Amino acid sequence: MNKKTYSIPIGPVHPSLEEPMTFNFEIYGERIEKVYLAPGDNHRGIEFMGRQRNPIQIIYLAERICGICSASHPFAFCQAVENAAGIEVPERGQYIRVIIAELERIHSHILWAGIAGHELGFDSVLYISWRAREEVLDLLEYLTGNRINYGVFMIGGVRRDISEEQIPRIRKTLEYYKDVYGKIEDIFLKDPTIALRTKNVGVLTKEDALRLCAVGPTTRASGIKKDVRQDQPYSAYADLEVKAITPDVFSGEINGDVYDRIIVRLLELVQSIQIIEQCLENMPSGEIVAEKKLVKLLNQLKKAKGEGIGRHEAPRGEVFHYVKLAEAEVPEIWKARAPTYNNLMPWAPMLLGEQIADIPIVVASTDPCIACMDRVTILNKANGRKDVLTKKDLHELSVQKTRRITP
Amino acid sequence: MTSISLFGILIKIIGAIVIAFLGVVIGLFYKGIDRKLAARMQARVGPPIRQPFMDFFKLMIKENIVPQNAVPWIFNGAPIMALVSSITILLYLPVGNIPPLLSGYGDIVLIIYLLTLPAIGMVVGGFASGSPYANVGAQREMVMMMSYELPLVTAVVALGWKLSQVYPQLNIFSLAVINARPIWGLVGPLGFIGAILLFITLAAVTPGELSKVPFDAPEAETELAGGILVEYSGRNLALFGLADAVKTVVMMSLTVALFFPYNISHLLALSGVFALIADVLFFLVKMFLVMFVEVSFVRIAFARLKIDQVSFAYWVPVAIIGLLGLMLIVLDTIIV
Amino acid sequence: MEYMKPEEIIELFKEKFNESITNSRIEIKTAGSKKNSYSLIWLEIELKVFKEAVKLLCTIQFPHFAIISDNDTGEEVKLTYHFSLYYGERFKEISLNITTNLPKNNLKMPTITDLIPGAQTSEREMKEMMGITFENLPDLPNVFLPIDFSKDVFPFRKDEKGVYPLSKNGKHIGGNIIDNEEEVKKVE
Amino acid sequence: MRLNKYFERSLWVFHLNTGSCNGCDIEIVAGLTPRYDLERFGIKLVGSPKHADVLLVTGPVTGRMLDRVKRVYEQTPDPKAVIAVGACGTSGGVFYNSYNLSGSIDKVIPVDVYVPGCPPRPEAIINGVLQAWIKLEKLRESMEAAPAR
Repeated sequence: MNKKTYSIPIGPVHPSLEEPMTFNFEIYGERIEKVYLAPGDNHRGIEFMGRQRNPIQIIYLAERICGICSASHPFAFCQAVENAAGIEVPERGQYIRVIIAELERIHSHILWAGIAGHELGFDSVLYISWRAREEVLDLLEYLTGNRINYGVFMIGGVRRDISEEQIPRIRKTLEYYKDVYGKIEDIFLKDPTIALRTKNVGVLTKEDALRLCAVGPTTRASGIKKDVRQDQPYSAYADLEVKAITPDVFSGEINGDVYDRIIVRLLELVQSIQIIEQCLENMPSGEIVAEKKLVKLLNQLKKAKGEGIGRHEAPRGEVFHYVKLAEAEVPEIWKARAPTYNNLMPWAPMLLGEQIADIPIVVASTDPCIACMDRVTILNKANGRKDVLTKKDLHELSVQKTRRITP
Repeated sequence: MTSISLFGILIKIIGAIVIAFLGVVIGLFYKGIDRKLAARMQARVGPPIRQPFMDFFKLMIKENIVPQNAVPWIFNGAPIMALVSSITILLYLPVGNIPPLLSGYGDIVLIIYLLTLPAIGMVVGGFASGSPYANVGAQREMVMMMSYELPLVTAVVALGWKLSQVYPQLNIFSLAVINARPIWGLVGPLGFIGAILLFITLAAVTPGELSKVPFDAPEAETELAGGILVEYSGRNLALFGLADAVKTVVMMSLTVALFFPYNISHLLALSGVFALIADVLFFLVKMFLVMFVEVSFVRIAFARLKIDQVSFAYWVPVAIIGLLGLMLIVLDTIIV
Repeated sequence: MEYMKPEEIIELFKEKFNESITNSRIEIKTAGSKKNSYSLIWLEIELKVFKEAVKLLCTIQFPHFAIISDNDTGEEVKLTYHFSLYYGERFKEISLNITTNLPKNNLKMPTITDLIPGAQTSEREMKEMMGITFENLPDLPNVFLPIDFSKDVFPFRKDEKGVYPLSKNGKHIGGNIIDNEEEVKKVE
Repeated sequence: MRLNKYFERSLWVFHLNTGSCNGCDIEIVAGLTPRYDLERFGIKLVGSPKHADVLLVTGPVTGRMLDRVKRVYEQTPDPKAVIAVGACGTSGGVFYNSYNLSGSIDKVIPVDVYVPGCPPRPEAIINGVLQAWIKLEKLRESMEAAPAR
């Protein structure tokens, strides 16, 4: 029988994707027969830009690789530069880094929970979990000054200290999440419709996860106990007990389906709370940054020679940065690898044989971050012209805009 | 029905216009209440109750875009068909003590047929718009239609059959007749359980008929970007919105007429105009309660089902519940 | 399970490929207030044994492949493959970075996707960005660049095939943010 | 075509990401959630540009998105307003010296309201959306002033 398939494009502009990304599916009835992935709608050429800027400028560029992982990329990047230049981070700085990173994980996982609910058509979950998310954003704003893009990381440490007066506020938030966690678990793991939509959907086997180099909760849900915080502890994680979480802790079995990915993320929420508590208890005193004066730091980096890698377990998986300094103002090489870059390939085995209705939740279950992944260069060859915005133009434009806004 | 005078026709026309207007207004009003309630249950403030009216007026002045590869007359005709057919059903539905305007010209079987028309309008519009999303949405809508028809008919037929057993002389499928004789009073304990099961069946069909979560696969926003409606804009979208609002009224009044046709006027010892007003108000309250249970609450408490899960749900559990209800009512009648 | 020490891994590689390993170094990093440590291995090997080396790596334990990083040094292109070995236990993971040099006039690499399928995205990226031909890699459309992108321009290259900004010799000037057209002309 | 006063209370928003870092995008979604609740102003996020009155565009325009932005703008029925959200949308932000981006959104489609910030707070975005009707209001006034067709 000759099966008549038709193709359906999803993206780049699609309501289930917050970000542009193109999929092409060959559909037979409602079943997916073939998947074509065409990422690249979100390229900004960040690595290329980074190779023309000095390391401190790159921190802010790295922060804007992705607005959700805005602590992860600077974390990994700073580590890479520190490793390359041989800078030692003060202990207190390491602890503050971990606290910020774990607060980000809380915010990111709750955000993901809401998005997953939304993809399932369960908007109440979106509203309730995002209401809970506001609490940690408030705390991050209190600690760093911004809800997103914290700007806390600096090569050699952090820019802002956590004072004694701020600690009760952190503890209050942690207590709040301990209360709320029960509710979120109740919604996700006990609701029959969510179970119906997520169990045995988008299965990724252990072999596929290994072979396709999946990272983060995606790979842990398939039963691979892989977590950079556990395998190669960096920063203050070296002092803390962190164990990779697999879904068998909760349900006693590993299926590698969407449901398992939900379990892993929810359990990591609890883990993050515990890590922050440990950090608060053991926080050493002292300096927060190795070199306070930025000019001096820049000079030091200009003279440095060497290469280093920085790895951080972001909410979505391992972030990997490689930096090579070669006694110049700008790094010779800056390479950034976001978790979604590796979690891209596993989509094909996950999606094959599923239905159209499963696409959003399966794609969302890896918590994709296209902005992270598509950071590489793109060249706009329209008319063969290269558009460069000059600083002067920019200034003029902004002046015009201001005039236009104020009546 | 026998003598058709010019005056009678005039009255009917005026009545139809009034009912259509009221149906639209009440429908939009209930939509507003529904959105407000849902927002409240989701810990939000929610839009003002008059929001659907404002949305409607706004959409009416928006540009109406007909896609390049659409069939224009079908594309533009589909929303009108959906709206007109849902208003037509309204004319067959009794409100409180007032018999339906077209009482005698058709019965509940006709209503069941008419109920499919708005859905068919949407399917036609979806196919005519020539977008792959709308296509998938239209296919899903057809699957849905085929799925919920059996339980819907089961629920209605069971009631009609019971009436025919008790009152063999009456036109048992006339809604006016059903409306005047509540099912709960006619059955024994076994039949009572059966009637409850039938009510559950109808309650399960309602969200499907109205394309609301968990049965909103045809319009799934996160999957199909609005599904059938993806290519519609401006006036056509507004008309579909109206059709949806009117359909809500239709399904609610159908449920009320079939299962809760009680009136309040004789309890309050009212008569004349006051009785009429009290009954109509009571009817609206009943509709509101039914809507709250069947639409608003269900909408916020469930995730969307996949289309195969939807048709499974309708063909197996819901249909079984419906048939069980039918059997219980039959048993009840035979034993008694 | 048996965990090999970093020295043992380097020994293993040296035993098999002896002279082909041009450079090797172990880095020990400490972290936290307890100063626990983990190790990294940097290897530089010749192109001809590269595929064999990855095969050998796969026999130790299935490695996790992170990314290929590129470095255009002028005459040759340095490619660094970043792997990590061992997972599941604290401080046991070893980061393994294997560098190999490709001559500019013959940019050909053996693919490792038959061993590690997850490397496909990264190899395709290198193909687009550096213009490296991967043997036996299926010819798939661009991952990152637009499909109608010029086939002669490779954004990460620092020679005449790279992109803006360039100096008059077609050499990358990097580091300078060029503000307007005049300045670009001045440099050229 | 005449505008009526219901417009300002019923703005339907379509969100378009043209290469943003996600920061603005999640803040837009955060605007929907109980703390900010866009819906109480009648603002609704819709899934198709055909349904929208307002386009919320985030991010610098990448090469591949260039055509899509224009197409989405054309698909949106009149009258419409465009809001550029975030620093990259208004000027290019940190991505200033990138040759590969088309720069700010106003180089591609006409923009009516700019919401600065990296990312702007949800309050700012809501304010931006509500400002959009000022443009539409002006349109209405000019129409009323003109003789009826």
